[in-house]
Amino acid sequence: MTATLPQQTAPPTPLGRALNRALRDALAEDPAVHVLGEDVGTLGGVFRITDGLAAEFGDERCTDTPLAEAGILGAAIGMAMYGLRPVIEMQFDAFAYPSFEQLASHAAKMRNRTRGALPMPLTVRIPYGGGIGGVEHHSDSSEAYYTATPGLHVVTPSTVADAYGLLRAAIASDDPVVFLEPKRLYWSKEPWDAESPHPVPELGRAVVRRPGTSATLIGYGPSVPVCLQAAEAAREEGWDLEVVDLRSLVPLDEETVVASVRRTGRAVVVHEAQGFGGPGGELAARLSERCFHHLEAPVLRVTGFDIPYPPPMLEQHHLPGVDRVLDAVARLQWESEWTSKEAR
Amino acid sequence: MTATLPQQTAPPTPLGRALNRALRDALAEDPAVHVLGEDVGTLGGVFRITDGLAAEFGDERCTDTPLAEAGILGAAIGMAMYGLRPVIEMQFDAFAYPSFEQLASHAAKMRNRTRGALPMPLTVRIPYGGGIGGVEHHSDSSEAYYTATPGLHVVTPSTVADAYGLLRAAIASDDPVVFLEPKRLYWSKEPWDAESPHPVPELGRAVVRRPGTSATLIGYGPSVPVCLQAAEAAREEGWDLEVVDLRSLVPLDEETVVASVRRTGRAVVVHEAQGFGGPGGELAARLSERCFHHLEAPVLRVTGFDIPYPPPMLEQHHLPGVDRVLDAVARLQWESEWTSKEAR
Amino acid sequence: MTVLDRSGAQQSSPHPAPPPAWRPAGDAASLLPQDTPYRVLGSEPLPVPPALLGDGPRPDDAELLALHGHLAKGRRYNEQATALTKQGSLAVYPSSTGQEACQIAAALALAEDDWLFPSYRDSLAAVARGVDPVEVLSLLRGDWHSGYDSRATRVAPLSTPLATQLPHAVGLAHAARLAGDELAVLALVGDGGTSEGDFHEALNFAAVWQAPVVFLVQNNGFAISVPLAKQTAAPSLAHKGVGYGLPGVLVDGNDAAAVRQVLSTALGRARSGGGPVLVEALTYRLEAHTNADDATRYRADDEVAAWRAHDPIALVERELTARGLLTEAHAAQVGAAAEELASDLRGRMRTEPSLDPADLFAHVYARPTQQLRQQQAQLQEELAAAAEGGPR
Amino acid sequence: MTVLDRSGAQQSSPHPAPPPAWRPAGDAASLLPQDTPYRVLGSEPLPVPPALLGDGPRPDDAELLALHGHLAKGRRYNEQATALTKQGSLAVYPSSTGQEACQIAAALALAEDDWLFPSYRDSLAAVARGVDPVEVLSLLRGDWHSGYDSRATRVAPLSTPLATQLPHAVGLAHAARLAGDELAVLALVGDGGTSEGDFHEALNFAAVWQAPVVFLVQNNGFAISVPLAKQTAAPSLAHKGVGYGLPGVLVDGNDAAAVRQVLSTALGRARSGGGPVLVEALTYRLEAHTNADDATRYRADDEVAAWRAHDPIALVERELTARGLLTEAHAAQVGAAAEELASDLRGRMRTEPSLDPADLFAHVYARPTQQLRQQQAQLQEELAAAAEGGPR
Ligand SMILES: Cc1ncc(C[n+]2csc(CCOP(=O)(O)OP(=O)(O)O)c2C)c(N)n1
Ligand SMILES: Cc1ncc(C[n+]2csc(CCOP(=O)(O)OP(=O)(O)O)c2C)c(N)n1
Ligand SMILES: [Mg+2]
Ligand SMILES: [Mg+2]
Repeated sequence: MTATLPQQTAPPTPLGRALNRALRDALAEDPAVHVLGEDVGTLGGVFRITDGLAAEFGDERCTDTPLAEAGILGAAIGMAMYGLRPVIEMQFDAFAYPSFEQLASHAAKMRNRTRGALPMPLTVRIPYGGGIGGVEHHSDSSEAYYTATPGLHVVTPSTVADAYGLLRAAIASDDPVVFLEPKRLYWSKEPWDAESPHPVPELGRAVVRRPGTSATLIGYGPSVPVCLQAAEAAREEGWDLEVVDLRSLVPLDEETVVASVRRTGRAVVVHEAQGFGGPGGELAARLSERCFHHLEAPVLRVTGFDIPYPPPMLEQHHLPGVDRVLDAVARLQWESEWTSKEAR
Repeated sequence: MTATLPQQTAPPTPLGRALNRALRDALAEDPAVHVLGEDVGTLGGVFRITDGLAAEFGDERCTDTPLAEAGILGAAIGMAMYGLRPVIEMQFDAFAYPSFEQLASHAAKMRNRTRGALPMPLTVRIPYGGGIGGVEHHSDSSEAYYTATPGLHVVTPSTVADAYGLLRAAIASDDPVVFLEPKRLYWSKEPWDAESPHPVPELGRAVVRRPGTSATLIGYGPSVPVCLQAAEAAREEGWDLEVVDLRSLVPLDEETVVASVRRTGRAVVVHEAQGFGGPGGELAARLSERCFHHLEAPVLRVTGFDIPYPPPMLEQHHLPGVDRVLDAVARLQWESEWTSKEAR
Repeated sequence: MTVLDRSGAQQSSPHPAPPPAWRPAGDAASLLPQDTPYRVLGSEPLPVPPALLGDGPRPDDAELLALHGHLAKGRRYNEQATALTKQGSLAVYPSSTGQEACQIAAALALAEDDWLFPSYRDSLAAVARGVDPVEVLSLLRGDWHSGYDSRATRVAPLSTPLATQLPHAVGLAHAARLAGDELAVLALVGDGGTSEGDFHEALNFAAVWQAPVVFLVQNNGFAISVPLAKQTAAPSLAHKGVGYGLPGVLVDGNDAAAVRQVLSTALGRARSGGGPVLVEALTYRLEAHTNADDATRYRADDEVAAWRAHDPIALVERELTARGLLTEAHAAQVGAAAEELASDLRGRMRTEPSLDPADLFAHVYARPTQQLRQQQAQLQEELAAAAEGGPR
Repeated sequence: MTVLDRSGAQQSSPHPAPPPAWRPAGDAASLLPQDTPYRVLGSEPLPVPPALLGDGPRPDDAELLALHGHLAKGRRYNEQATALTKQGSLAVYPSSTGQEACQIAAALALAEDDWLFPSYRDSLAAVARGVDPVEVLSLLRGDWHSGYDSRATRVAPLSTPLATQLPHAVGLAHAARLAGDELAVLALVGDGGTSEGDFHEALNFAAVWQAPVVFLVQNNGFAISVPLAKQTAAPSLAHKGVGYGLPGVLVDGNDAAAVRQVLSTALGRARSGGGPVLVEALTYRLEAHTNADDATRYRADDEVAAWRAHDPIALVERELTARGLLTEAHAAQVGAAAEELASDLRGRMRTEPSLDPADLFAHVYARPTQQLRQQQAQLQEELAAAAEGGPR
């Protein structure tokens, strides 16, 4: 490991670049890996995540498909049936919907239907979420559809290192992974050296991004930086917040989250997706059950409103930001609110 | 109202028949109502819910479409744009998935996108759930996909009278309603007179099906009879259980549920859909938050497992039945389990 | 014999009849497109008109002059919108420069009561139809999703999810036919969009229902970076018509007079009960996919240059010149009108739109749910607190 | 001129060149189906073979005798399976009685390494291919979703969601081509299934990728109750091929020899790099949609009778009779083989399958999640408690 540069001195690298590197390394290491999608070849994808791959590996390893998402996923399923390991790109969150039947009825179920004879080692990369001023249908947080579909893994990175590591792990997985890329983090940079070897984490492990004692903030993908900023700001108010990055919604690392919340006694779940029916409900329900006797206050959620994603000029009102997270933290019954019980 | 027969002396009528009657009355009363779907005309639908409608109202009011669900819903959206009130039938739960993009990106959003200029008064009828020995793709409980989509109403009846009333209310709604028909209740009968006038309830109101004091069972659609049976069986064990039938998942009648749980202090949510990411999580999260100081025990969930719907010969293991509900009730910390807190 | 006895099949004549003809009748040949795209501009021998057209008259002088004015305004609109992206008043603009002939012809071919179903690239068609350009640009400006009243203008919202507007167009056309209203619907889609399942389902429904709808494929050779050869192996996209039992027509999409004539005929036919038509217009997007795109990554300059030589405005101007109609006076008048549109647009886009965050909750349902009312109240509190100075 | 100057377009010759030919080349005429379905059985003048076939030889005696045996077994299998639904050992059975020619020909046309992608009605094709009938019936019996090993048999799971198997077939064929493996894929779909978007997307991908896949549409005139005329207005479903740039072939689907010949040729062509083909076989479902359906609600007896006269087995037997081959000995042997299949099936379907509820959790992921392990433990406890007597 002498060749490994210390990450501190590594060059600032955008998250999108780490994803690109993960695809490149996967293509180089395993001939079964194939990248498919709209504009992924010559153009390198509208976000340039597949930049250079067609040039390096040829059109047959990185293929521009016709414009038909069900066809792309359906064909990828067939390729996986023949032993390949397809990685497909959906251009934006809402444009994955045409492939929903292929995802829910086939990708998610093929292993199960065939008692393991036809595993589905495929990765569906979906740029998701808002905050980039995108017009309608370009900013959906669609994770609830996928977490409600047994048979799928649902993974989303929040750091440059995880972008690389989790994507490699997703591609290496023998099960279908919906890999949600927080598009507004594509350009966010961290010191990271593309050339040195990088660890590939196990899927399904949350990580404590910031230890704390007062309460636990739980986020994933684009909400993790928000949680970290909120935790920073909360120090002024005397709160020492722990921040857990889920990294994977399915499988869910319950133990890490439960342990944190049992320790702090208070929790706020943060995500961009609509609150109603969003992943925060599942988390809050599980935590409320498993930490029942440890909770000093109800588990709160800070999420997008229950509305279609708004137009760019209004999105700042919709997105859960630092202030809203701090407001929620303030509502975690810090003093004896027990007395005001009947007032609720 | 002299013509109204007392419902007690009314003939036993299957739920499917009440749905049929609701469609018939809606077609008769409002020329804007059109029924569309696969096999809904001459055949009267594979469950015979549209039986006789094409004969009575003609092919143009009750239309056999080509076999293409996105096309059906997409065309219905266009018809609604012109002022019609389409009611479409999806043949089975999983066969609605091809229309998912039309539902999520258009039906649910058209009013919003156009600031109200193009409302979507359309009803999507979907037979859902298991328990009828159906082969794969014929028994999905897909409600989580719809409840996670702002802009849709999600409604499901559990009684014959509600089948009629809620379907009429759905058709009369100026917003898109996903109307989930519990297919294993199609043949369940109650005294109900098709010929007498019937009330059309407001959408979004839960109803207490059985008052009780010990704990609240919360169900919807096919799980309501299970809850009622469980409540009956629980009397032997000395529990007096309240049963709430949600009837509508969106809008959710929080007040009725919260009031009940604050009163009883204990709650179990029951549904057939997979637990993870299912509607039970949303309910449990909301109840845990809003009834925090009233709860004697965590809100528990009794649901389908987190697996693709199993083959007919194994479905009895998957479906939440009376025993599983009673087991959950028994786990509601009836004695001082407070002491065993650390053991958890 | 053993098997047949058991299956109960009847013994029949040694000369079996062919299976009963339950297939829908139809003359396949008449549904196929011509070999060469239809054109009317230019003086060389013109291609044979599609069967559908009959002997359409060549455009008269007045029509040509009008087309020229519209095209010039259209080009100017595209340029102005692109310029607005550079100044930051538009988030993004997918230009139809090079495709103005299709856009203008589409708008002009529509009758008062007809509906237009545009895709995201077709804002010019909506503007040419008479919709306020500022309202049309709402989507791309980001103040709301669809800025004009679709019912009043009979222009459906610009559709971003590709091909999804096509079944809507069919449903609306079908509803109008059921109501006995004499109107037709024009639905626009790109070459890439024809690969989507919704394209297929829409054309099939249209043909089975004989809905009064005309589909115009603007085949500009690219879906963002993906060239037509990776999109389809068909002899032409118009060849897809026969598979649904509707006529396919191929037209030079840069020849505004030809597109106009084909669309007018097809829409007229649809309006009077003749059923749907698929029109493929061969054209080219001269600019990048949007201002954010870099077209040099996927296409060569000489291809673009070849198409510049076939510019839709050049085609009309050449014909006008041949007829001696391209006078200084006309040119000045056309230029002034175009400039007026641009400056009006520029001016009105300069003022910030006034937005009400309460709108976020107002149009989700006919009546906001209890949950939405709470969320709206929460936002109002936040805004009030912020207004009172200081965050939180 | 003003406008052009501004737009930067070049002034060009008065005889403009047509737009550059970036459209994929292709000879449309050769992709169109024949006017009459291809047939080889029967003594009247036979229709012209499709271009694809060339001068295929008529089937020899041995082939005809073999086909007859397969058809008879197939019919018997269908009857037996339907009988099993009445006895309750099968939940439901969608019979292919009347369509055996397609089913058998499909199975026989496949080479060892080829793959078959059947729809839910095509269990007979899987059986004829050699898959254990009891395993094939797992889905319909309800003990598991797919009962046979798809990799070992190269038969994909029977697909219930219509047309969804078609893109899988294309993807697999494409993967095989990339690997340099010489095999072809046969994908089956019904007339109703052709209306789905997945049909469209699959054919398009196949054509663009030149994947070695043959699509066989068994057009039996109905999608449950919906007749073809409400499904499509196309002259024929085979006419859809040209819209993708692949040849469409029309064949009498009750003529086993003809279907076999068409499929063998098309698969051979695909295997050797010739690209995909769309075959439409005209046939008829003589029984109801499934045992649970009541076909009298939507079709007249005389239509069924007319098709019984065109029974696939009758067609072969007529030819055998004409050739003097339908001997008592042959008939007895064929009957015995069919009976053997049926009685084996009956016998083995009598024993209840042994099911392990742990399987519910074993095949959701490669490794069960923590949550699934807990759920499995819960179920095991429940089962153990129940086994110890008494509920709860
Ligand atoms: C369903 C869907 N998938 C993907 C996209 C992303 N996208 C936007 S434009 C475009 C290319 C469209 O090409 P074409 O249909 O030829 O229209 P053009 O841009 O040439 O006008 C793509 C892939 C989308 N908008 N909708
Ligand atoms: C996506 C989807 N929609 C609806 C159904 C329900 N369904 C099962 S069979 C059938 C009719 C199929 O007709 P066709 O494709 O002609 O095949 P056939 O039954 O005639 O063999 C329908 C509508 C389904 N299985 N899948
Ligand atoms: Mg294009
Ligand atoms: Mg059929």
